[in-house]
Amino acid sequence: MPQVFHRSFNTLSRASVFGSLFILGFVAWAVNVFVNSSYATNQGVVREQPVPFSHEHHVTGLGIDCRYCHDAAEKSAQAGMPPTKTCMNCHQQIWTGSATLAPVRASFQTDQSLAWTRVHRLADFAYFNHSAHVNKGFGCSTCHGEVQKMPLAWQHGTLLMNWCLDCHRQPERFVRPRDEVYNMDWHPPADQEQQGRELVRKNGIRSLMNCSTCHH
Amino acid sequence: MSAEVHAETPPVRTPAGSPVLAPGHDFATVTDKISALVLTRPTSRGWWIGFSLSFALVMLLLYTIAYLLTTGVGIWGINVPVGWGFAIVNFVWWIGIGHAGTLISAILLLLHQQWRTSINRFAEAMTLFAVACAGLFPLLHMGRPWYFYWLAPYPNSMQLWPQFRSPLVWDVFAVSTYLLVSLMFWYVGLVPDMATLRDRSTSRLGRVVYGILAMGWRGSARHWYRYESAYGLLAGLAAPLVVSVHTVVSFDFAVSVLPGWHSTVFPPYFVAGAIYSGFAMVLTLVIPIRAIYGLEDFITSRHLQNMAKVLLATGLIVAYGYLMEAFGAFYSGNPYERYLQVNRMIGPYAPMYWSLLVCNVLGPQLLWFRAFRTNPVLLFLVSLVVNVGMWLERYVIVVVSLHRDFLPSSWGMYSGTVWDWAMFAGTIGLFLSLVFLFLRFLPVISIFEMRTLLPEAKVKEEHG
Amino acid sequence: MNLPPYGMLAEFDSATALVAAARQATAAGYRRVDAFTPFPIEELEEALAIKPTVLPLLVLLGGIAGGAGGYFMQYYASVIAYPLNIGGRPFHSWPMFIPITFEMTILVAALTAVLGMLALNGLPMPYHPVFNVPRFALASRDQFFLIIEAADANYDAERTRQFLDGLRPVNVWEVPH
Amino acid sequence: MSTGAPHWRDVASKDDAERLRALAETEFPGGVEASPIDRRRFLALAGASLGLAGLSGCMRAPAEKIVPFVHPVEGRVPGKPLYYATSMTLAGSATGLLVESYEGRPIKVEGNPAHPSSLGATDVFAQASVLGLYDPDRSKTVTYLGRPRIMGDLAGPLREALATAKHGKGLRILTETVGSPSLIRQRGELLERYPEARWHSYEPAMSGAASAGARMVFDQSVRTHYDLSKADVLVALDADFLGSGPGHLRYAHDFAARRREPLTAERMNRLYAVEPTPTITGARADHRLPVLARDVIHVARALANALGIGKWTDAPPDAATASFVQALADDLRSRRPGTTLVVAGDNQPAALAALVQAINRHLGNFGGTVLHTGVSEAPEDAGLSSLVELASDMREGRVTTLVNLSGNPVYTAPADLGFADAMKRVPLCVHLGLYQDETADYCQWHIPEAHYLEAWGDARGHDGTASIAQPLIAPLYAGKSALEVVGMLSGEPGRSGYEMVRETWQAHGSKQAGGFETWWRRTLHEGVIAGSASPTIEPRWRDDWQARAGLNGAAPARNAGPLEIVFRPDPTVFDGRFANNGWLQELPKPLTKLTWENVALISPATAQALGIKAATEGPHAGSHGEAIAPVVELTYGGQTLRAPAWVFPGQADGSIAVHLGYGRTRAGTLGSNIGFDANRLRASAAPHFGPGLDIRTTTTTTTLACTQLHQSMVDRQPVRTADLATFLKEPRFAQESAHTEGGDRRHPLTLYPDDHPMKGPQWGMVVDLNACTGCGACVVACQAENNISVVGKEQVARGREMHWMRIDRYFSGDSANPTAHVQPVMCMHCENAPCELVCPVEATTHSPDGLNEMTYNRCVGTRYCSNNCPYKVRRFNFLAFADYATASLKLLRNPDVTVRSRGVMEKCTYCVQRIREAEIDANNRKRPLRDGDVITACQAVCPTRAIVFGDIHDANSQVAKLRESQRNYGLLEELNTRPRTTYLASVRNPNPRLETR
Repeated sequence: MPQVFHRSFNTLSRASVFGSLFILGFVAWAVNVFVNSSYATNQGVVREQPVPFSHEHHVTGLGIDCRYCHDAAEKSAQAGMPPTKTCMNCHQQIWTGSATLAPVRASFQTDQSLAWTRVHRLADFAYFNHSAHVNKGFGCSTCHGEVQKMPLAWQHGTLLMNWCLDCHRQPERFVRPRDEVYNMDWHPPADQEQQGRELVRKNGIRSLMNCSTCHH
Repeated sequence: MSAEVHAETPPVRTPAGSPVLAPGHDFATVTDKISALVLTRPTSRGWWIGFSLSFALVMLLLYTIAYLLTTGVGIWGINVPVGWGFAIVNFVWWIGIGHAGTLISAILLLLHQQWRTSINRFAEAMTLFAVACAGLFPLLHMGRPWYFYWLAPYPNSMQLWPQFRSPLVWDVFAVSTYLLVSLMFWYVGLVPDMATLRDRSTSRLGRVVYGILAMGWRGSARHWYRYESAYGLLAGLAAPLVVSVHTVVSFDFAVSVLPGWHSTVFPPYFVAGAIYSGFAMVLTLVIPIRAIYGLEDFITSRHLQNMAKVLLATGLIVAYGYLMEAFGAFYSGNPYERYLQVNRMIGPYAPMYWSLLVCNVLGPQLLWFRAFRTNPVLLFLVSLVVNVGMWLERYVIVVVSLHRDFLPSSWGMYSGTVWDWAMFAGTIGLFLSLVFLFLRFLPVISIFEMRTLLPEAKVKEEHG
Repeated sequence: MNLPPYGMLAEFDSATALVAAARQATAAGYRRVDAFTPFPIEELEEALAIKPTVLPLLVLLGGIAGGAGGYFMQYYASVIAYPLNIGGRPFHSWPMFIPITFEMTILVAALTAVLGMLALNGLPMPYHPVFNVPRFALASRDQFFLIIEAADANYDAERTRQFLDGLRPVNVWEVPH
Repeated sequence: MSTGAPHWRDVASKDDAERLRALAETEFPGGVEASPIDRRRFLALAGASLGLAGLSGCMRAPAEKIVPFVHPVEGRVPGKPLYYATSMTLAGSATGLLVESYEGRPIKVEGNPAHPSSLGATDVFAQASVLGLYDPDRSKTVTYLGRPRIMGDLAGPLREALATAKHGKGLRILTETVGSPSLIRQRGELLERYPEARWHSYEPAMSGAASAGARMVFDQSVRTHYDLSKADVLVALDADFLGSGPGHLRYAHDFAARRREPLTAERMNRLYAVEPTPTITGARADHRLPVLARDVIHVARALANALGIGKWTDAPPDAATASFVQALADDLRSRRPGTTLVVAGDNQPAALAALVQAINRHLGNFGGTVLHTGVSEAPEDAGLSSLVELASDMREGRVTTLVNLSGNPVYTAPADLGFADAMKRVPLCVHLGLYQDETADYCQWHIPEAHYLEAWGDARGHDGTASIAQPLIAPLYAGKSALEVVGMLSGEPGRSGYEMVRETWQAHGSKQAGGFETWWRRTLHEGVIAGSASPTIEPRWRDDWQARAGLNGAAPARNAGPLEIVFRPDPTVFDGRFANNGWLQELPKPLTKLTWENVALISPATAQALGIKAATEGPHAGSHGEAIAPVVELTYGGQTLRAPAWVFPGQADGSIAVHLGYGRTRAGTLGSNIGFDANRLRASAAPHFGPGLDIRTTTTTTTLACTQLHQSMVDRQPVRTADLATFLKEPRFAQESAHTEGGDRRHPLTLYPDDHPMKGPQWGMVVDLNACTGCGACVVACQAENNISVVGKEQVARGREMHWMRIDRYFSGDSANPTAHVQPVMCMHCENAPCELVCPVEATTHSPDGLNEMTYNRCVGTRYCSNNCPYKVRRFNFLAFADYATASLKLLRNPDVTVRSRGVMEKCTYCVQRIREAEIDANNRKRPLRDGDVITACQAVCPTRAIVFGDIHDANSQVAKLRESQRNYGLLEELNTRPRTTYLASVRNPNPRLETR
């Protein structure tokens, strides 16, 4: 008796044909979501620190300039992490008794460095130079986000290659006047496109899209 | 309708004479004999032994691959200057073998060569298995195989694409296209026979499995009509594809600047070589199987003879290719090309070069003699020689060209390590295992096409 | 279950008989007629007045789409999306885009051919009423079947059975749904 | 140094240095792995799965720590390297250095342009010394009988040993050549305090023949050095002044300066070499005469005769030698006084040195090309004799305390001294050394020595110029310097090397403007003590010089005689002290191109006579990588050992040369038990060469790792060369020989529209083959700058060495005495790069400024690019070659260069990290890039300035000018690859009277 399958199998078999397509599509979508997820990129992940240092308080509250602590940003590839001494410049006078600052004082007395947790970890094979960007008019907030609103620092961008390329393709969309670089509240003006093109010309900014700009 | 059809003269004869189907068969016997191989014939001890041996080699393959992935391609003999070794040699060898099937099915179909019918199913299967083996190598010869997908175009967070000027990317497209098309060609051909097996099968499981594969084929005239049309179109598409695939493979070499690679003769001579090795492998497999499964009725001496002739013809083309290479080298006046040819002939790898010529050029000359074409054993031996010869050819092309290129300072030597051989043997095991499974579970010969060869298949019109 | 029957099925023992039967059926004005054979039989096309298929057209379109798509993909990647200087070659080095364009043409065309054929044939269809007839199993061996579907305007269980009997078949059954 | 004006600082105070050390141990900035996970495993297993999971490049790494300072360090800008001036002493002579320090880790050595012995260049040893600093096999603690101790434990035994021995009777100090003024001062103080004590010194690879010879002809001890810039004709009598010995960098520079652009008949000098075994100098010579080592003096006598100095009635030399000598003599005579120079080799007897002084005097070279200075602090050591004396004293039990300062006599002493056994009779042996080496084995006490980058010191260059050696980092393993140990002996243990060095220079410094401190800081900053070069003198000539040199009377008749053996320091591991340095072991020996091994060099004729096959005739003929060499048995002075025979064109017939420095047993993981120990054949009587070698063939063979076995250029001309006459006739000979089928640089052959606008500077390089000596310093410099892996002998033998640049060596002409050609080859950065075209994933691409970029992290490792590279300059990580495991080696890495993982292709990048750094620096300073802002590692180190790099589109740049040179040609230009690296053809200057080779 040749009838092997039940009626319903027709529907089933046709469904499975399309179903497989949907499954493939779903997998692709899921992978994409994962790659860009904060789990994979650490974007927006708030990091525990030995001392709960609040940029919000020090920048917005006290109006301290970025360069007071990250003093190498204009000179070097690294922006620089402040030595304990920098903290103590003020905290020898204020909050001298505060418990939260105990590790800082300890470090200063025992000469043992504080071990901060890195917030922005670029892959080892990608080279980023702060001075190159800062001196050409790319502001801190462009990459680091609104640090002045971060009680504990977190990573603003995805640090994925396309995140870098977005700006490298069209610097004019992100560049700002030199004197605005450290202004955390700067927002692109209405005519950014046109102003940007002007700045790109003035600061001799090149759209560097070749590999060895960042990989060597 | 030719007069010949009216005459009641089974067996069926093709214009050329000797039969493509032995006398005394009708629809029922053809159907039953072939489907019996799969459905009723008990699994012989021979099959088990053969399969276990090949499967042992598959285990070796898996072990080698595991070691390769954890340690690196450094376990092979490759070096600078010889950056490609066994991996690419084997790749080209296998992919070449993988050309016979689709060629037989597609081109011979378009040429209305009836004798193809009884061997195409088998040749196509062999093609698929060979391509599967071939596919392993380009993948595993990479330094970081886990990034193989970077060769495929897909939107990614690096905003990077494959480098479409690289022949390796062409390879990816050519080989995967070839694999897919051959697979479809093979499967489409199988569908009606799946239906036959479904209807013949005595076990529930058999009926369900073959039933699913048959997709509910019921032999409706309308279906047959579209089926024929699709099959014809596929053949039409596959024919140029076959030619293109090995052309693209030859580009891997021809596009480079290397003496011995940088040559315009490569595409045609690679394609010929591919068909050559493909037919050789078909013979190597068909002759024993035909004997073991008693298929002499379906795969007749006629088939062997025709394949032997194709072998001879392509062999001559390949020989011409060698000749042109040598001629070009000396004619070009290019010192590097000239040195390469001399180095092939008297350099450290000279023995390989000469044995390749013996295998590929002298070997097939025996087929001028009818005796060799008609005697399965001798033909089998010749086909083996050709298989070896074609492997050597690829070895000479890949290794000998690389080991001495432009600057004498960086000249080097290459020899395969035990892992190179393990990998090669492993893929042979994989190939054979698949063949054994195929023999066991699928009809080796296209049943419905065999039916069409029977005289009863011809509709007798009353008022013709 | 009491669905109306699917149609009336007749079994013949030769292709010649089947073709003749098919001719008469169509001549008798039956339209929803189909034949089942173990191998393709050209003559049935005109015997059953089968309309020419659109498959070749689909395949042509598929091929064109594949080729164009393949070429554009390469053009987009190397000229628009991320142009890079590769060995001093032009961004749009069209001669080197040909192989992939060709392969893509073949691939898409072939896919259209196969999927198109299945779709037009309404496959996969593992269940079909005709399978309810036990001897239908021989349709994939050596027997030839002709069916007149109940959906046919002229279908009438009695008259159709008589008509089919008149064609000297081996058997005739009414095929339940 | 691409960071603009380098700002060098001294690491002033101890605690500062301490902090640097702490830092070096704790902090792993930017480029280096922080996580302890073993990346080998990680890549191997997780890599596969993670990769497949589609996480392209964004693997989730454990949170990293940032560990800033507590107190800011003066002058430190995070992420910017600092450069400190110091100097390295080898065999008593110093080379001034500038060392790049990144976050307190010295990672790269450059020459100090202000130092006369360097002029900005360094040799291979200095380049590799930074690896020596981080060598994980260094001894890490004081040991007594092999068990760990602390310095304090040693003080006691030492004190009583010194107390019992009155006036230091029985106290012996053994050092190598002492060049440090401070140490010499310490020696003085010590001997003052212990008058009975004796100070021996022994330099295994040197003989001090030069000074001994000088003492024969002058009435005072003098130091002799040369001014090659003035020399039109140079004669090297078994002297390798371009390749080794004090001042060789300077000499090479001055020599090459006369052969670089603009190349005219007037400027071009001529070099004759007479030597038993090929040297770098011999390879550069316009005329080379291979003779037995023992016959060199005969050639010199013949020359003296021909010049009419001596009146010796020697047996006439053979025809070839005679005509050579005659032509040479005429050439010399025809020149103005003071424009010629004859140099005697250090391995030759003092008599030759004396005779050569006489010849130079006769040619009026004194004060011109030959300069004499007074010997600074103390009399030069007397070669081997001092060691022989010590050995016998030990045997006779006259030694109660032996302090080995940084030497390794147990290994290096000639076999017949039985030094090791003699040491067993010494009650108290103390050893100061970088390693627990052979000598440490025979000493109860071992003190880890401070590497020169860890210790304070001072030294003098070849011309007597003094320099301060300052530490770059606090001792990693609490090592002590020789200074400090001697200080301990003289009863002032507390004193640091820092104090002692300052003390030495107190007097000198205080006299300078601004007082001592100002002078001190300036000196440390400059690295050189201004005006400290010894003044040249005119020592009085002794008329009885012939007698004193034993040159009276006729020489013994020259017979072909028995085979002779010649001992030479190894070109890459020297006397064995660098045996554990992977960079030096893997650096191909300049002429043989062998690695990881020493061999017995035999001339083709002799080999044939002895029935010895050449490795190049083996199954792998003409391959690079594995060489199968026959093993022979060498018997000399009663000692026998087995050595691989290497048939070598240019080796003198009848002379077998072996190199010292191998066959060590306690060198460390890399250096132990490779090669054979030639010292076991050495006789104290004739430590450098001698007749009577017996050689026996054996049936065994051995596998050597050779990076270039093929010796001829076959039918090609990678190296283009002509003699001066031809060059003057057809200056463009090099370009004519390039058959570039129709196209040229300005009108390239192409069908393509050029849609690649060249933006910014266009980088290019020119290598002057007329200047290059093939010393190999560039290869090591490249390795140091670019974190290039060491792969080991087995992998080199499989043709997998990783050097981004190599120096090709070819021979042409008569195999008995061929012409050698050398050619540095690195990535050519082709404008039509074949490699780029075939890469499937855009891992190698072309940048707008003309670089052939290699993006490691994109590479999937198909190796297609390497196959398609006509120059074969690409290198592949076939296995996990990079060492991710060893902590101390992480400190060595250059943070600006990615460490390449397994399965990735790599190659010369034109030091792109330096280019980018310079560009950014110029931008930050708001000025355009200037010629010379970017100096590649190979260019910086080159003593002969053979490598020039820059913007080829800037008409005023040096490189652009050189590309216009008549001698300029591109390698394999006919392939239309349009290489950015081009070469200047070499031009030789043979004496027309001698048939050119």
